This record gives sequence, structure tokens and C-alpha cells, in this order.
Amino acid sequence: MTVKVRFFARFRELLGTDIITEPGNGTVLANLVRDIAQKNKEGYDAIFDEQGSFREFVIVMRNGKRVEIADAGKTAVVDGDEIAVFPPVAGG
Amino acid sequence: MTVKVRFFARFRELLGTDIITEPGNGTVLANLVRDIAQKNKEGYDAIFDEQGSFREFVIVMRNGKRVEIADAGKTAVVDGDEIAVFPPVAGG
Amino acid sequence: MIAIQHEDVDIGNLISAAKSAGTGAVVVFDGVVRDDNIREMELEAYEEVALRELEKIAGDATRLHNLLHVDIIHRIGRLSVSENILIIVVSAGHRPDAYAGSRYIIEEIKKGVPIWKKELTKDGGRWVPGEHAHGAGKNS
Amino acid sequence: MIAIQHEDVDIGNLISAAKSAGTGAVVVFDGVVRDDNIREMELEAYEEVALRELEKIAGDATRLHNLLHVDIIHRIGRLSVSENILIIVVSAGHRPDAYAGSRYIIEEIKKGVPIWKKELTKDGGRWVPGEHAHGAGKNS
Repeated sequence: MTVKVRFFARFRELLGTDIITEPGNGTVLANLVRDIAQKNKEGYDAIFDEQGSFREFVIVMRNGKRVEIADAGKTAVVDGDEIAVFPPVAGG
Repeated sequence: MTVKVRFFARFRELLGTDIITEPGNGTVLANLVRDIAQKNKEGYDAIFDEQGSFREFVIVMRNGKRVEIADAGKTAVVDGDEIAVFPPVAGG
Repeated sequence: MIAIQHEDVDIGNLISAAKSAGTGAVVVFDGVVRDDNIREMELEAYEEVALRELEKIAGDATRLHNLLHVDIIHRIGRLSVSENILIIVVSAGHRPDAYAGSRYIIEEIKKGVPIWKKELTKDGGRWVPGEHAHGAGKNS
Repeated sequence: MIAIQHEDVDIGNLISAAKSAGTGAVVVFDGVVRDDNIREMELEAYEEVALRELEKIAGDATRLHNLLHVDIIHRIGRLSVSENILIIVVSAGHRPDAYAGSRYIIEEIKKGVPIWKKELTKDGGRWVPGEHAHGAGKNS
């Protein structure tokens, strides 16, 4: 299956964006993002803490809907999902 | 001496405006306005109550500065004064 | 620009001119003739005093709310439905000051600037009552 | 008009178009690039989600504050000092609703719309921290 991962702002600068992945069945959201973030230590550290959990200010969305970071470890992605990961917003 | 009296809004419609008067020395503001207002009963009644006092919502200015209506009976006009009499403002 | 005038103004130009150094927010208030079953509105001012009051209000707003620029244009004469009556343009470094400064100006104008409005309907006319019965020249 | 776009807009035209029947007050908020020793600002959005959020905010503001018309244009891309970032135009029958509706919209945008700003200075760049550390998608 195919899942797209989008990073924004500083996370995008560190990790790129519109990353197409082909995770195995049952892959949970947190692990999917963690795998991608591994490729750049600074990017990984920006998003995850020492325990490998999402930092509390990180925002995660699945198909445009917010996923609480506490739930990201038990939410399995499915084919066609779009996952977005970004820092606090600063528009306006 | 010469004193100009300006009415605005509804008072202007009833009494006219830019009225040049030649009051005698020592004429007080309230009497000056009362004399002019006599010429039109509706205009007079709009500005003065049954006792001949300024109605409490009426605003009186002398040379662009507010005169409390309580003081209008003891404030003598002087040559060159501009007296303005108007209802509550409604700009904006 | 503080003015009482018959002519309309170009709000876009005022906004551009309001962006002085340090501006982060511009707030515009545009009061227009509302379609309350009227044909037109007639506005009248005690011009010299009203202008002086507007200048005082602009100065007070600038000081109280750290404004960088203030325009107040109050129109007089005969205006049709949806025409601009009063345009207030303020700029500030940050939005709370810009909003508060704009609001301060309109509320002070309602309270104390000698301007009057008459609604002209098909049945005649009606002077609009002020929002503040004892308004005008409070600080004069 | 609710939009996220690179192009600027003509605020004067938006104001004219905002005067729908019953309008007595139009309030415009124009957020601009402030000269904080920066050369330019770079704005980025999660466009589909940001647009949906702006539409939701416009609808909520309309309902909560009796607005007659709402425009929200948030620009993205590279903007110079004093350029417009965000333009909000609202109209209402009376000024308290127009001010409150305008303010509601900007505060909600600051809280929860996925847009980011980077200040480009002579020494590099700096992502502007949000005003709400937990912002974005609160209602999504």
C-alpha cells in the first residue's frame, strides 16, 4: 500500500515533504513517521523526544484530521492515507 | 456689539443659523438665545422647557467651548462671540 | 489625514499610506449608510469644532494605543445607501493596539463630535438620535 | 472570497463588494510584514487543510457575530516588508458585530490554521513561533 507523508515548515526543511512510502500492513502512524525521520538526526530530534515519542508540540494529521499524539502509536495507516506532521502554526 | 448665533440640525431647521445679533452690554447667553428662539414657537419649545430653562439635553457652546446650561444664565456675551446651540450629536 | 468633507476617499490609498515603519497591522473602520428604508442621508457638522475634536481624538488614540498612523475622514452632505460616511484607518505594530485604537476613535466620535445625521425617507425626514444623550464637546 | 494565494488583492474592491444589503459597518484587518530587521518573509501553508479551516472560521464568525459578508485572503510565498500577509474584510449591520467578527477571525487563524512564517534576515532565517504552542487543527 501507498501512504504519503507531508512535513511542513522547519520539519520540511530537515526531512523533505511529499514522501511516498509503502508500509507493510498494520504499520502504525508513529512508526511510519519515525522510520522516515531517522534519515536525518536533526529532523528526528525536532519531532521526537529521547524516548522516541512525538514531542508534545508536534501536530499530526491523517487525511486532514488531527490525530492526538497519544493515539499515533495505535493508529494503523491504510492505503491512500496522507499523513501530515508539523510544528505549531504561526499564520495571520 | 455683535454676536453670532449658530443653530444646528433640528434647531437650525426651526430657527435658521448664522444669526447676527447686536445685544446690549451685559446680555447673558441664555437671554440672547431665548430672544432669538421666540420667533418660532416650535423652535423655542425644542430648546427651552416650560420654565424657560434650556432643556437638559441641549448643548451650548461659546467660541467652540462648552458652556454648562446651568451657567448660561450668568455668562455675559461679549463683542465677537460665536454662540452655538445644538441637540445631542449623532455622527459616526 | 483628519478631515470633514463632502468628497469620498480611496481607502486602498489610505491603507498604503498608513504603512509607516514598524507597521504590523492596519485596521479600517468604514461606516456606511444603511438601507433602513431610507432614500438618502443628510449629514451636517459644526465643522471647526468637529475637526478640532477629531484631531484631539486622533492624538489621544495615538497616545493610548501606540498607533503609528491615523486617518479620520467624516463625510457631510447628502449620501446614498451604501456610501461611506466615516472612514477610520489606523496602523500599529501589533493587532491588539490597532483594533483598540480604531474602536476608541469611533466610540469617541459617537460621544462627542458635533455632527448630525438626518434620514430622508419617502415620508420626509428624521434626525437620528445620538447614542449618548449628553454627547458633544465633553472635552471642549 | 476565502483564499490562500500568492497574489495580492485590491482591498478597496473587496470593501465595495462587502457592502451587501443591510450593511452599516465594514471592518478591515490587514496584517503586514513588519520591518523587524528582516529582508523578506516566506510563508508556507498546508493549503487544503488551511483553506478548509478558514472556511469554517468564516462560517462560525458569520453565525456568532451576525456578519453579512466575510473575505479572508491569506497570502503565501515570499513577501517584502509592508506587503499584505492577511486581509480580513467583514461587514455587519452595526459596528460591534463588525469589530467582534473581525477580531474573532484573526484570533482563530492564529490558533488553528496550518500556515507558517519564516523571517529571512541578513544572517539567515528564523521560523516565527506560533502564539499558541498547541495550535492547529483544534477543531479538525
